[in-house]
Amino acid sequence: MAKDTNSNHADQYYKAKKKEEMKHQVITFALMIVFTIIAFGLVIGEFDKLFVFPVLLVLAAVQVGFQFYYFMHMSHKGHEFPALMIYSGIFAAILTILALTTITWV
Amino acid sequence: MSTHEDVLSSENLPHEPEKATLEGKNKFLGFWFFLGGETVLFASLFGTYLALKNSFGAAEHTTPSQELFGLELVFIMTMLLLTSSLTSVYAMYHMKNHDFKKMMVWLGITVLLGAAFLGLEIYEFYHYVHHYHHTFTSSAFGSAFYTLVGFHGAHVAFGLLWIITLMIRNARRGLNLYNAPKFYVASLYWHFIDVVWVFIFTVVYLMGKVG
Amino acid sequence: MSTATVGKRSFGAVVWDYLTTVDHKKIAILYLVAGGFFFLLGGLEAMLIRLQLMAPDSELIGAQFYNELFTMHGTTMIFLAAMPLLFALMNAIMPLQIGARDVAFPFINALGFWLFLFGGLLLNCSWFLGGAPDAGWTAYAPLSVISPGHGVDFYALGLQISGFGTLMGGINFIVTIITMRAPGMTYMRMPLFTWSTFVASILILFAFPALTVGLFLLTFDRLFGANFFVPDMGGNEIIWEHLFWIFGHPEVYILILPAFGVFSEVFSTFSKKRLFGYSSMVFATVLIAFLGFMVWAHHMFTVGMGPIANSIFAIATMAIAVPTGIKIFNWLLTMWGGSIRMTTAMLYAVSFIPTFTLGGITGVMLASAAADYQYHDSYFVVAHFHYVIVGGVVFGILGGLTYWWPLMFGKMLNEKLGKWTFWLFFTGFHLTFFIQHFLGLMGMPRRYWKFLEGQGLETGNLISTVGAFLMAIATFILLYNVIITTVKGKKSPADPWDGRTLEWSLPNPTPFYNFKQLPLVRGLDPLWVEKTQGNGKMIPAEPLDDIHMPNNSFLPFTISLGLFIAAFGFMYRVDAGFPAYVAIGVGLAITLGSMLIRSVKDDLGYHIHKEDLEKEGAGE
Amino acid sequence: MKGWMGRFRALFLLSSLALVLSGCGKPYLSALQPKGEGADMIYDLMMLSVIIMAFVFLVVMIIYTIVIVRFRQKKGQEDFVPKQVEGNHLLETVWTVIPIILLLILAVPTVQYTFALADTTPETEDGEPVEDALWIDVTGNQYWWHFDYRDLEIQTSQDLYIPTDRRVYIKLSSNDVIHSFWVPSISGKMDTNPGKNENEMFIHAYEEGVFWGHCAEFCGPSHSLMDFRVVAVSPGEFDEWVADMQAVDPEAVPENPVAAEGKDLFQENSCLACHAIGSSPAAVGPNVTSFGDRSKIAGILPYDKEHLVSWILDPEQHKPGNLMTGKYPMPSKEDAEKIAEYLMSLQPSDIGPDDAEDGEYIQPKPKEETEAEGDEAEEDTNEE
Repeated sequence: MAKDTNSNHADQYYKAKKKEEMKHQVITFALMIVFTIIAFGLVIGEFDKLFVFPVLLVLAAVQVGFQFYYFMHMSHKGHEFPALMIYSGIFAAILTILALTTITWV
Repeated sequence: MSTHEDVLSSENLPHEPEKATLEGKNKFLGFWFFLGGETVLFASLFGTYLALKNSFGAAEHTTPSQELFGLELVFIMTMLLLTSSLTSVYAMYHMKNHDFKKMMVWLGITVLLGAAFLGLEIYEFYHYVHHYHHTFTSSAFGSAFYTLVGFHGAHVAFGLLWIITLMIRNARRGLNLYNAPKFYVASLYWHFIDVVWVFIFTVVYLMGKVG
Repeated sequence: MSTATVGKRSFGAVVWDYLTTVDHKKIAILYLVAGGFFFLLGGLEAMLIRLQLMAPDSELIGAQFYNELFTMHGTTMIFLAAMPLLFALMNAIMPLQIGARDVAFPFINALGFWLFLFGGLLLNCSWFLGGAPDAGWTAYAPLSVISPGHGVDFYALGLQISGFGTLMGGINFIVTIITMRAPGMTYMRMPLFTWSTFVASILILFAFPALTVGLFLLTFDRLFGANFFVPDMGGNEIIWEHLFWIFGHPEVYILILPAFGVFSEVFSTFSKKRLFGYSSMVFATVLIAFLGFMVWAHHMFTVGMGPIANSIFAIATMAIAVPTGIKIFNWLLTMWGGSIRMTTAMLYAVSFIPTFTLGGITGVMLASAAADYQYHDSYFVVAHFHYVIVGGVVFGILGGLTYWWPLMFGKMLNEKLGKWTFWLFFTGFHLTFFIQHFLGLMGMPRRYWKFLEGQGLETGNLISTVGAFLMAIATFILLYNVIITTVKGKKSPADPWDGRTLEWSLPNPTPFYNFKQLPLVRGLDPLWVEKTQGNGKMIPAEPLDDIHMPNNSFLPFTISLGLFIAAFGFMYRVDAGFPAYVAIGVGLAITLGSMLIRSVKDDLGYHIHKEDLEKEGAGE
Repeated sequence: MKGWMGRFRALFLLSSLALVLSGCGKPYLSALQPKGEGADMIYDLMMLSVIIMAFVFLVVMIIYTIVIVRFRQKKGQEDFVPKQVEGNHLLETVWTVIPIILLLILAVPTVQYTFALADTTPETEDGEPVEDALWIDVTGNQYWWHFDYRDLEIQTSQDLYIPTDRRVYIKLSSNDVIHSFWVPSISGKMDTNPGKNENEMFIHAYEEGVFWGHCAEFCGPSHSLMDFRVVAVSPGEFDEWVADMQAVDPEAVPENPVAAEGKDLFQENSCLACHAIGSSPAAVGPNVTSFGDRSKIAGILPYDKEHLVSWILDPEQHKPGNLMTGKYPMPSKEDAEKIAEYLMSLQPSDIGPDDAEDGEYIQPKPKEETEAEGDEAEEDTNEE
């Protein structure tokens, strides 16, 4: 399956790419920490519920996107099916949560 | 393809050792799909929790989530788990560079962070039970809370056992095509645990604190 | 750890072989035998139900036992008969249809089977240990929570264990289809049965976790004092209904889509035509699966979700009729202009069309939310879902088995007996269930232990019982057919039906490595392409080389056995005390220990050497 | 040829037989003989769907028959290879679009009726909310039904009296597990959920009569025996019944000496702990205020003394799993007979099931303007 590209040149290129990627991942991590602090800050700051809840959810969604795309490499080649299945899972998940929070008389 | 013992050799590894063999590729895909299913599993638990988070019925001890949750501990736990996600990224980075030793070191750090997280979670549960009489059986809220957070905790515990087993088993033989997919898949699992936690601290703790 | 074993082997060796096998063809046979056994058991339960309902105000069977019977009939037929029998076909056929030597995860495949079997056995142990589950196969809380004894515990834990198995099987099939297709077998060249296996497996992946959670919550409520479904403590029983149907509705499509796949193959083969509108068939399959996820609440129209939710789910449900209709017409047009051979398998397929159309029609009627206030939980619903599940799934399984029997066992089922089975089963089926539509409308709710005299329900119920007996006779003839074929049947030719798809290109018996050389697929219906454009044989896509094979393993059995033992411990924790904790400890130790062995012991498989393959080829 | 003909004949025979059967069912149980507003609406919807679906079935069966007759393999043509048709876009579009249209035809009234049946905010013709609409709180219990007439201080069990001139609004809940309230000939069903998940619906009988009700959600061993009756009487009779029920004196001693003795025994055997006589919020067991007018014993047994005594002595035999068994000191047979005598003497009202079936229509007494909410009262003046 894997193409043997053992030439030195390709190796160099590959290494550089991974370095680059690692840099992105560190930046991502920093952003996640910042987002988390913002999220906690919003709650500690006792802002209005109607403002806080959507922001919290957006922050969480972005963090999860970071995890999937940067930490778990979902943007890379060969991840078409994983992405499809994760999105299908998220679709089913949203339906489930919507149902349980709306039509169960909470 | 060459003979099967070759997968145990640590020499001449390709760039993506985790997906170089058909078995590795299968494992990689299968595990991703499993995570897709896990998404629904946790969604069902989240949905149940959201439906029951203010339900006490005729319970004796009813501490609403605003009073119950303390954010300091949760913040520390979040930082631990987020950091462990980064360390496992480092581990995979070194795996792709075929640097087995560094990979093991980073995995070791990941395990330590995860264990610290788990310890704090156990302490948190203990605290709730003894100071607030908020138990698994005290009310529907209690059942839903411990089930959701406990399922995540059990995932963390299982992940720790899994990574430790992998580390011990492969400590002496280095990286090869046979164990690379296993390490990779374990790291995927670890990231997914973090994904779930992001929602737990947001939906359960932060939103619970607000009300 | 050897190549093909030739000649007679001792009984013990055969048993050991099946206990440890990871070969998808043998696992298929295991699924078939176990699923067949549970099918007979579920059928027996059904017969007792019909006997009780033969006459009004009957005292033949007690109320409690009757409730256990119909609960177990539903549970057994859905989880332990229909799904495993479909898994048998999927395992036996799908890898051959895509030109694969094995499935993606042979070990997981075996594990899936053993988990299912031990889950099923656990469930049925309840009969001997104080009574079976008695809260209906839907186990609605709080009835299932307050149900005395351990019946519902067996239900929750048994289904949990077998559910894990199903989930694993599903993931295995998805990955197999993605990575193991032979060269040239593009997605749009995959036979419809493979496509439907693929889509059904995806449904399993996303539907079963909801059941897993639901069963966990039920277990926690019953065994550990949780309050999910206890209204007094703030619990909410509607959560169970949602979780159950979020799983339960896709489950219906998990069952019916593979049956659609079987029929697509059968229609095409016995009409000697390629499937009409292949791409729209694929599209319809995917669309049904997608819509199937958004309609679960149509099982809950009378729960009181309000008119808005009811209307949304009603319309979403009706929408499913469109892709289903597309399929029906495509099948009809496949036969149109063809050269139809009425073999037994084809009879099942042909009779499926009117039967399933009726089931679909009543489905749309049920989808009409306001009207469902009358149909819901009445015998109308019973009739509807039996039209869909028997008329679709069971016909599909029986047709599929008849069709692929030569491939699975190397012998042909007797056609004459097969036709007897078909006609009796078909007649009995319609006798039993057609009348039930009217019984329902006349005011007979489902799950009724007794119907009283003077309500006009006598004749209908009697007819229904007579029909059930015809189905029972048909089943016996089928059994006789299987036995007589196994004992006396002659070896069948390799391609007895003039097949079109890859699986018929294999020699009889199928070698345990399936394809000596992976075939090159040059179009839809690859064998047909070679028959019309080539020499009738598949062109190899690779030179003859060593074949990598997985090792057999006993661990799937022990992992499942451990869970089986631990389940007893959890159930009897309160009443038995210490011994129960021992059971939990031992059971989990066996399971986790086996998992540990699995992860520390390298399992690299073995190779069949090129030279051996060449020798075998010469011996043919 | 033989095959498909046989199949058709069987189908045809079956369906005609079934139609005959549906015609001779018990009149007041079948959803096919609607006697109330909800059942009527649903029946219309049912018929619409049957017509659409019959059309679809017909089309399928015509193509099917042609295919099976024309395209069978002929003798001597085993080698014939048909043209391998890939598909036909026009045809495929046609059988996608036509079903969509048919479904839309069904979907529109479905949504309309779903909303119409969920309308539990009573309004007068001018759109004003009706303040004094008749509301009844229905509670499902294992295995009996309790009816509490809100604001009227009347409770009954098993037999539900309603007037025929208006919608009666009911609120449904349960004391234990999920049940479902279903009176097929009057309206569709609605679940009774335990806890806070209460439901509302309306029932409206067009005709007088005793209508059969079932529990339609599986609720335990005696699920099939959880029957009840809706006694629909003319508005005048209903008013009389209400007045009689409100005037009940729970302490009244029956004139019949045996029954009087039975009354004492009823108290001594702690029957009263569960079974209220007169208006009482307690509803552990069925309210027996108007037991003498019940149409059945325990919802299922013929109404006579013999069965009542047998019930008192062994309820388990008649309703397995019921909650009465073992909850009271077992009376002797003689005592049970006396209690039965007493219970059967409890006839606070002259209005009973017979009045629903005698065809006599009594107009309501003239009331204040506000009471004129019976929006479809005109239709119901069908004196037979």
